[in-house]
Amino acid sequence: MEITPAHYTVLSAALFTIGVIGVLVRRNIIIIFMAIELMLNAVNINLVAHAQQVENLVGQVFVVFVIAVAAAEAAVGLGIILAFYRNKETVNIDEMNVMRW
Amino acid sequence: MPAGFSTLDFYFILPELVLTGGALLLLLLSVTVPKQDGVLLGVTLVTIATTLVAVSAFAGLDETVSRGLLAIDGFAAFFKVLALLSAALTVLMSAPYLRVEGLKAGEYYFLILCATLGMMFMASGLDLITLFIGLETMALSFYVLVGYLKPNPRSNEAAVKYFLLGAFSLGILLYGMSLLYGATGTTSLAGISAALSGQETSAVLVLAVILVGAGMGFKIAAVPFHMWAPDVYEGAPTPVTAFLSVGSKAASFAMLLRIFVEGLPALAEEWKTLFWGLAVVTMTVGNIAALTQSNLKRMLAYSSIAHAGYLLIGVVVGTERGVASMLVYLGVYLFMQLGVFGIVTAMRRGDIIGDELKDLTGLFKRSPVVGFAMLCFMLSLGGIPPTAGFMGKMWLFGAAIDAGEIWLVVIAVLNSAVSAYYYLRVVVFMWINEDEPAGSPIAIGPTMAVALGVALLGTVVLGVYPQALFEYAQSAASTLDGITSSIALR
Amino acid sequence: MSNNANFPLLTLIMFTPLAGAVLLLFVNKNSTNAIRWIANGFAGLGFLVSLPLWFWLDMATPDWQFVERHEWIPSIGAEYLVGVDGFSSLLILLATLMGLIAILSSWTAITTRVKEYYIFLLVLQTGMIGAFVSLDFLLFFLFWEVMLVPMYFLIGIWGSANRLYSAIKFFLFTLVGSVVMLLGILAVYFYHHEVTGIYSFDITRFHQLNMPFDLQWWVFLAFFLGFAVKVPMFPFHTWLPDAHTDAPTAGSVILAAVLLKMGTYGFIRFSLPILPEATRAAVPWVVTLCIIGIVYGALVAMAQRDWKRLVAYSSVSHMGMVMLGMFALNAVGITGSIVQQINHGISTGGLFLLVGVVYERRHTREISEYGGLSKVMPAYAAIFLVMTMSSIGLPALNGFIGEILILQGIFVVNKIWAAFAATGIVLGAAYMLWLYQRTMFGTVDNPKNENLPDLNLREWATFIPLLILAVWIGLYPKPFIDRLDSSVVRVMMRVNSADVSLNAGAPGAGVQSPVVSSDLLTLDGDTGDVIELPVRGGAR
Amino acid sequence: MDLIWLIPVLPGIGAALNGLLGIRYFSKPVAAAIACATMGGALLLSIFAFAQLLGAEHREHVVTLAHWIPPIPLQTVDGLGAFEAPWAFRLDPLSGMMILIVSGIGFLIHLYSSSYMDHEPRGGYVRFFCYLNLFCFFMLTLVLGSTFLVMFVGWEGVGLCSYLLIGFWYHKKSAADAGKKAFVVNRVGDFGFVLGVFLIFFTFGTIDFREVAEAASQMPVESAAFGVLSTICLLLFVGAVGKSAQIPLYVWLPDAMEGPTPVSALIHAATMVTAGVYMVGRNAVLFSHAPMVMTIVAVVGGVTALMAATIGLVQTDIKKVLAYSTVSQLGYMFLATGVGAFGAGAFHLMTHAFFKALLFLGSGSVIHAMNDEQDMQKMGNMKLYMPTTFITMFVGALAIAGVPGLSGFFSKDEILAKTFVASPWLWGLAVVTAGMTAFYMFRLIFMTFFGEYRGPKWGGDAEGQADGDHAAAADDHGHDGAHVWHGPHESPKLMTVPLMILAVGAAVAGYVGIPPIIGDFVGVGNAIEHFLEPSFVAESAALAEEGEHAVAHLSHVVEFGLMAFSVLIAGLGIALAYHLYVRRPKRAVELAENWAGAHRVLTNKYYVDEAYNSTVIKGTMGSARGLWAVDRNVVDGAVNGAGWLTRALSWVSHVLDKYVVDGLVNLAAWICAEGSYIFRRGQTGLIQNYAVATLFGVFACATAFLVVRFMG
Repeated sequence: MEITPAHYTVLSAALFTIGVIGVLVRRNIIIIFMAIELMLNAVNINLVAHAQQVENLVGQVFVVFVIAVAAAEAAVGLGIILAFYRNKETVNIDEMNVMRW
Repeated sequence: MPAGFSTLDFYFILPELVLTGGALLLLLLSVTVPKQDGVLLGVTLVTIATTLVAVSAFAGLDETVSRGLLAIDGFAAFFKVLALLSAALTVLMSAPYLRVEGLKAGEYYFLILCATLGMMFMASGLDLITLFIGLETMALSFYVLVGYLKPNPRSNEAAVKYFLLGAFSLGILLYGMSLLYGATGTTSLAGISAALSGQETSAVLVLAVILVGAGMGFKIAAVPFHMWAPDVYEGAPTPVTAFLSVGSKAASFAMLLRIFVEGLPALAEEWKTLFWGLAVVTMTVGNIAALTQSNLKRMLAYSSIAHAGYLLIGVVVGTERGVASMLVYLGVYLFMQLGVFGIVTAMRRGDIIGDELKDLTGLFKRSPVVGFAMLCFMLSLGGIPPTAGFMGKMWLFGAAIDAGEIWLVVIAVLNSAVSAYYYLRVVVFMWINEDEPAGSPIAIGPTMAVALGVALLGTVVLGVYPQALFEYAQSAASTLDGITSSIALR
Repeated sequence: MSNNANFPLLTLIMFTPLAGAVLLLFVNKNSTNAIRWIANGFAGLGFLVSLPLWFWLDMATPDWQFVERHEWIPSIGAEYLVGVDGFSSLLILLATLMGLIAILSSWTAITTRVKEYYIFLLVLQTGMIGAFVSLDFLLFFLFWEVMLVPMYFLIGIWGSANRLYSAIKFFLFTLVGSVVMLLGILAVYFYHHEVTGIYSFDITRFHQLNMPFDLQWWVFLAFFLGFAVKVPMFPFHTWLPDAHTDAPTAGSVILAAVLLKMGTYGFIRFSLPILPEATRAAVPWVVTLCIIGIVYGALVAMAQRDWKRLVAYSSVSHMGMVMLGMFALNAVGITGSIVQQINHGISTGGLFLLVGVVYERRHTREISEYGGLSKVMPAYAAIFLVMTMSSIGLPALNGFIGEILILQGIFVVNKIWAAFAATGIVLGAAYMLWLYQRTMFGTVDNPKNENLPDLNLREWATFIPLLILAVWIGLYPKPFIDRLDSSVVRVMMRVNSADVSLNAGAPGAGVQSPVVSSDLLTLDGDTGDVIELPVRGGAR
Repeated sequence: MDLIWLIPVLPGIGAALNGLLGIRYFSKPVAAAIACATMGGALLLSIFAFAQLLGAEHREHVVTLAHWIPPIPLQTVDGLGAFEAPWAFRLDPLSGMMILIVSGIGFLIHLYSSSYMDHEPRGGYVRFFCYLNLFCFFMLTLVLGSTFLVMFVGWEGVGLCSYLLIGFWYHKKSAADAGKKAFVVNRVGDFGFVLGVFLIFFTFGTIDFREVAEAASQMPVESAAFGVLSTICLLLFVGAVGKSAQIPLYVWLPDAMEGPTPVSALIHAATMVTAGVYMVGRNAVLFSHAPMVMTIVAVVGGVTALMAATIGLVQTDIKKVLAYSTVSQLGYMFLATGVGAFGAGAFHLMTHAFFKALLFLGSGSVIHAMNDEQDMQKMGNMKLYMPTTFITMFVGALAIAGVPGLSGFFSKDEILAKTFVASPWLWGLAVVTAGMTAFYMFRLIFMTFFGEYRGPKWGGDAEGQADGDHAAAADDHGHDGAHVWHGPHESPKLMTVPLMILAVGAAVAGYVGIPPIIGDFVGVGNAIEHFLEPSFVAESAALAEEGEHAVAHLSHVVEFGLMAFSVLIAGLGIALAYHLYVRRPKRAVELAENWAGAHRVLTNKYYVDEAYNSTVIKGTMGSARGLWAVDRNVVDGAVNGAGWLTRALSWVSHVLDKYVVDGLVNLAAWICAEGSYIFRRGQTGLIQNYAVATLFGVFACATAFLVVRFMG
């Protein structure tokens, strides 16, 4: 069976869904963040596959930017999570509801 | 499209360069010259002012530069001015706040300038990649700014929420963008527009529209993507909330308009329907939820959600008049929203957080001028003449009527009537409740005075004589590509 | 254009009170007497500068007078366009007079936050006058809404027990009506642009517009909501009793005498001439509401135990009468309607003042708390009698002129309507006389009433103008009716041109006349209606 | 004659002077002098004007002072007309007669009052004269008005004055109530009147009496169909019924006796209540074109006459008897106009004005003498104490009873004769009434002036002074305990002189209208009817009708028979009264006991007041309260229209009422607030819930698109 861009798209969709589900069901902030990274990577796969399909490199360029931004995001995000952890001594997302209603 | 970059491209991004330079200088100064908050403030303001001058130097241009990545047009210029103005006012009202909270000023101003930089790119980006980069530049800065009160658990929590949900929505947005790229083979808005014209709408494209819409909806805090807003607004340092609710919202609307109006005119029917629904639920939920809030910042968050709903009317209309009216509204919104947050910021003094409604009790008695200013801002937010908010709303609703969106606008006016209730509640606390207020009187420092003065002036003057803004917005809107000049009545 | 001298009279009238308010800003809030003198002075000045409207008004011309036109927001075609005709000049005079009386009546009644109080009253005054002089629809709307805020504060800060509730109710009710009305305004605006290519809020242009019926109908509904809430017509009246009951005396007086007239003014100035077909189509509905309002207001008034609330419900009844005359759509009805607006201002304003006098002395409005006041306050009782009689339309007093014209006007349209409306005469007498009996007659049962002082000089001063007007209009209303001629003809030309021929060639006939034909536009293709572009929109 | 406008204006000036300055500054004599002087002036002017009118060739004179309501275009049946109302006054025979009556009797009553009201405190005294003058101003305006609207000014104005004067002793609840009742009942009549005026304008395009009459005379007589003229007349008649206290609106008049007696004499006997008759006469042309309405008028008049007379039979309050007598006599006048005898009606109006004013003033004199006692059961043998009053009142009673030679005889006989021609049935009613009239009038005379004195003791007698409510009532009237009553006494000259003048009038006034049967013998025609004739016909028709006039006359034999019969009946009435109240007083009590049911019904005035109270008034107040409840709860609550159930519940429950109801507005607000709480609850603070919301949004949008795209 030939692996076509369509297959990658399906893979990407699956990965994205896994990421989304991860975000929704996990309790640990770090893991949720990882799930978000999964979503971003699903996007990357999609972009690369489409780049292949439409025969230009824009998609791949986009991927580079997404990766870079994801890295920056990780840096900022982990910093924020760290600050949170320092105050609350927890990274459990259920305990993060001081502000509501 | 020129084959490569040229020095000319750098010339056109001069304002952004100035801003970046200023930001870097600030960072440098904050390390080398400690305890010089005044200097830092000065540098920030000068940077913003210089950028503003640079931006206005390009006013009137309508150029596509950097191989089609950036537009130097009136539309971009308008949003850049908005971003810079809101940054400047935020900075002005931040100065005393930082002192009270004991926060480091250098990084703070730096982050503000970075966010502003992102906003400027969001305003002029013509390519999904540019827009994405601009968006992230802004968002990353805000993640940090929201959590800038490091010892404060609320601030922490707000930052985490904003960050996680922001990243989550970014994923959705990017997924939508990738679908768009897949369907058209390009990330350039003009290219997408060209590729889609005449093409049958496919399910994938609809999905892409929905995902991109959802991603942008998150940024502008449209229901049901708004859930972060109240929490984040409440937890973030007040000036940051102000900046977030004005600058970020305006820039996101700029990006939204770029993507949908310039990039996806072929799918106009789909996204107009989408935003129609979003507009209705956004303003309704925003207003109704705001009715019973007792925390001022939280109430303003819902009010800001509701305003996003009104602004979406302009998107739904999608005509030049619609866009122009949005720009007017955003311009007006800047003054009144920043003004309100300025006052809430000023309420933070000594041991008093000052963001509860009851903290406003007797405000008018304590300091009549602030009370009067707050009255003006509240009336303006409620859209009651002779304040700027009325002119903004009037013109926004007018555009919708012109486009035949009668039901949308009926819902909107009813909403705006409902909103008057909670804005007046603030007024009741300030003006009518006679109980003796607690705490020390409000001291308005010089920078805060300037910020509030500008906001008040803008709110009142634009309410009585909005001609300049109308004209400016009109000309800015007309430079947006792919805009239709008018839709026949009915 | 007559009276179009270079002197900006209307602007002066409009902004004199505002100038007073601004001046008051700089007065120390503790020097209350200075504040009172300044406020009264500016109110008096405001009345004085408005007097030229009476003496200089040219009754012979159909044109707008004292017109001032300046650019305002050219990009949307909004202008600072003010001007008056007989109708609005009378309402302005009423507003300046009642404003003066209201301010004068507050001298001792208001002791807290005096400065703010007078500032709000003066700002309110500017808002009211502004709405009456605006010939630009947007400008009108601006003033229309501006009035809400000071009134809100007047009720909310200086009102009685339930003041916050009443204030917000007043505010929201009116706001809902007016925002919907704004939509109607915008619809007309865009339609005007569509057929003429000109962006303008100039109502003299709108008065020449022939809109398709469907659009007219929707716009009519939008206008109706805005104006009917203000009038207030049944069933939009529920804010009124609350607002009146809880407002301070001056607030009630202004509310009854002037603010309610905004609604009827709006109908006559905007709804009727801009939307003639829809108006004609709406007549049965509106009249039904009017009649219900007349009877209903009177009956509900009868059941009241609160003095002010009773008068408030009588307002509902009277304003129903005013609306009824208007929707007779003939000259007599509309003239009567306008005259009755003035009359209602005088008599109901007077009645609220009267309630205020005893309220200030006794701090209660319960009717049962009073009784036998004739004995302790004979002068008060006498004035109350005159106002009561004026209110129930006793001939030779002002109320009669309005009522008889209105009823005669509606009678020729439909006899049954007139018969139903005329029951208001009987009921009006019943509840007012009963009120009079319960408060003025009988023995002084309540010891607290035994030593009430009669009217003092200042209070006399507030009533004398009203008494004079009541008798003047009752005996010789000609000067008032004469200056309404051109206003009425202007409306009639649009809604019922068959009934104006008597005056053709005389005042107002010119309204219809020459128009340019070079730009004849056909609308809607299928209807083939021709719109005539205004050459002189009356006020060039 | 151009100065006729001064006739009403003079008393108006008097009222203004007394009202504006007098209450504060004038002493009693000054106020009375001003009032009497202005009335005297009006009387002189009236006499002068009347004399000129007699001498004039054309007996109609209109004076237009100014525009009142300037012309305004208005659609009428005949196309576009103009609604206008000038301040115009008309002097013609009818109004000439009326101004004489009004200013003449008015003047006398002013004089009388200056003494009668003397025990009022100064403020009240001046106020009284102010009102009295004001009344005369309006009454003269009414009769002189040349258009319906000017007449209406007077019409409503006299109503107001009646209200004020009935309620003059406002501290008495009954007085205040009676005043209000009079006004409101009159307003019911006015309701008809104004509608009639509207219809008149709509039909004729004018509201000027003469023009309307001319136009109406050109229209066919509506004997077959109930057309527009009939409608007009019916509506006008509703107004007349209210003003002139006919069935079913007569209830206010007996209550109006709460006012001071001069007021009763002037307003509720001589002048105001006859305004209805005057108005019908004024519109004789209209009415004669509407025979069906004429029938109604006649029947209403006849039935009222009888019914009021029956009630009058048993009343013991001296003024109530006179009040019902007035209602009854007014019924007579309507009967006359109803059968087309406008002249006879007006004639009776005039004679009635004399004798009824006389009787009222006489009764006032008695009441005055009895220290404000009005119950005839507590009087008796008063002829001993006050001979002048007795003699004058006796003359009045003879006149009203229709004893030949006195005024009432002529006018009543005229009416009876004309009625007989029209309908023997009505004639029967009228004759029975005449008998009753004679009976109750002499019952009054006998109970008051004859027999034993049954009143309270007087002098230094403390018991007499402290005698129950009577003394209290006296105090109420402003005696303040300082005034000590010295027993019944003749009234002062200022009171008796008017009585004498009126007695002369009551005796001789009838000679202006000698019936042809007698007149033919002595060679004198019926002067007054001939004189008034021009007022009752259209100018164009006046000449034409000259000839056919005699046709309606009866043969002399029949007429003489009728006359004799009515005199006989009257005599029987008097005799019966003498029998029951002088010779065998116990018999009257026995009769009342034997016929207890009927007696109770009559003393309670057929329970009409009670019926009105339980229907009209209760109904109105009930609906008023109900509507208010509706207003508080429903309309207010119905803004969103969703509150029916809530409202029903809250009706039952005050608690619910507080929180849910005050209406729909609050309901809407409540819904918003609840919605607000719901939305707030959604804001759980948990990130994942927020993410779910986001996803939900995406899916919702996608689903919506899918549905629209693939299903739709």
